[in-house]
Amino acid sequence: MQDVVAAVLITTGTVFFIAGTVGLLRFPDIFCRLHALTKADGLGLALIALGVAFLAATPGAVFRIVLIWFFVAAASATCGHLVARYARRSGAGVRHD
Amino acid sequence: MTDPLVIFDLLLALAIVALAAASLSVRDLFSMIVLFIIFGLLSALAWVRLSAPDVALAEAAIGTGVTGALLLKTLHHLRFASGTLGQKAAYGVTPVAPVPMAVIMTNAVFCGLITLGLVVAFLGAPAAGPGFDPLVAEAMPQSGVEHPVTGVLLNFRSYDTLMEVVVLLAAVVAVWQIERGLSEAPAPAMGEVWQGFARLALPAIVVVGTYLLWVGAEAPGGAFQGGAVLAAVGLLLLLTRAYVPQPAHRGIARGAFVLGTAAFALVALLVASGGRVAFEYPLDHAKTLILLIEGMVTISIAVTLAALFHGREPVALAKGDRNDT
Amino acid sequence: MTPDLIYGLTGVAVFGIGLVGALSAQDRLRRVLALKLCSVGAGFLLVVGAWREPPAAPDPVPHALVITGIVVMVSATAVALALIRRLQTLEATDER
Amino acid sequence: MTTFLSLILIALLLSILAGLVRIFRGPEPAERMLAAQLFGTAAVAILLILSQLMALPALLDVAMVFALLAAITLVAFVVLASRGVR
Repeated sequence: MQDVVAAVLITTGTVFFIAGTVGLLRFPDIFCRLHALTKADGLGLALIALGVAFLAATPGAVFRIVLIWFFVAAASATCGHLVARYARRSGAGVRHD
Repeated sequence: MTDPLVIFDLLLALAIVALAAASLSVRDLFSMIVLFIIFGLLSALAWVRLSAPDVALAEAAIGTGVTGALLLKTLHHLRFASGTLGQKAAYGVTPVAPVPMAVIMTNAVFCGLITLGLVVAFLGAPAAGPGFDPLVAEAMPQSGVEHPVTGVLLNFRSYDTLMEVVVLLAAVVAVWQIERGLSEAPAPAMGEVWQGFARLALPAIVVVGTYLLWVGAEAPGGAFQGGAVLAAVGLLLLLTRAYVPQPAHRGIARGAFVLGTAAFALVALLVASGGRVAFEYPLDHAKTLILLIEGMVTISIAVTLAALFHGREPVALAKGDRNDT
Repeated sequence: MTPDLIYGLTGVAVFGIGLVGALSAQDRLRRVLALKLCSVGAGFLLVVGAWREPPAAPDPVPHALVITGIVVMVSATAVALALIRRLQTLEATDER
Repeated sequence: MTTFLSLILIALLLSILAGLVRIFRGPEPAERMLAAQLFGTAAVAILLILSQLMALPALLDVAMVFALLAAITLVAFVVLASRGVR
């Protein structure tokens, strides 16, 4: 049962990662791409982390996985914000496709 | 059916070779650095697949993280801070006559021959021959730690590690000779989101670095990886100019640079004065001594890497003689 | 096809690419980068030499050597990059 | 389960390799850096799965360091680049 739940979670997470890549490639300007990347990847990693946590039996491993997820979520949100600020100030945000 | 992991390995290997070639052939220097950073990340993944997590940690933290930041800083200097904003300065190209095609071809042929020789040597080498692992496994109970790599680094081959710390010291001495001056770049406006993140993340990174140092005795980790993670905090402080090096701080910095080497050498001398060979730690105190050395070396590495990133001795210069990055 | 064969050939290829790059690159930053590629290629070969078929543990001695190599390489890179920055500043003042 | 996890690994690797195209096409430096950010997050995911697959809990520490350094290179980029544009 646990295996099935983990498999479903990990598969869904991977789909989100692929969606993020498609967004990075197909969206027209930097703000759309940022939006695709940070949201899809954040959710994808969260689902994969949850799935791996289901598989990992030891409390220590689960604790570390939660820490990693928390750090990545905070860091990628902050980095996305910084990149967006930078793009707006440098005037890079115009649509160019 | 072949194991899907083999396909993963093949894909990863192809990607690594392609990224190496692409990072050298792409025209834009910024893309070159980004490709190189990704190349480093993928190499670290490959080393994980070869069950070498220690090496992957060191490569990710030092070989890619710190080196990537250094390259970005140098590129920024080449493009904006040199005063000439022409195409030549932007690409950092040495003004030389174009190399004749024949020379390039000869170079390529010779490099190809060398690489081919390496391939032949690699394929002809006895696969999985006897290594040092039985010797190390036999000696581990006497090392004072449980993790073999740490045992090798700080006990069986301590001379190497001592010299490595000396190399770092020599590098920072050289860099301080090459460039001096106070950097006068204005503090970047990072915004409130960053302030909140920094307040939370910087102490967390310090904890992670200390944890890596501590766990090195029984699992992958240790002084170099921990030091590099702590250096990352220094990098962030320097970048956001939360800390600006002052001439008055040079004494403390110098002390931190030599701390690792001094502690390492002092322990060796003390052990030697007790009628033993240097680095033949007494078994009862081996773990304490190794952790002591590692702690001091970690502080040294963290401060040295941050200073290498800053890349200049903070001295007040006479007017008209300064450069700022 | 075992990982050591795949990644050993990768290491040799990366080393070769770095060698060509170090000889033929025109700008300084790229040349430093090419030498870094060479060092990573050499690291690959050492790590491959240490690899044993799991569940056997790998040989720790080459791992320690590669870690030492990575730290030495970052020191060398930092000095080279400081020299490049200095050269650039000097050239810029010459042209003014 | 092993085969399933290996297939997931391949899918994740292919998805980040596709992201490489963005680095070549650019056109803004910020977008090239974004692709590197994607690499960082996906590499963390790959390491999480590998730690399960290879039964090496130590890989979780490696994943932590990966997450950290991806953030640092991005901050370095933003700070240095905005100094240049100003």
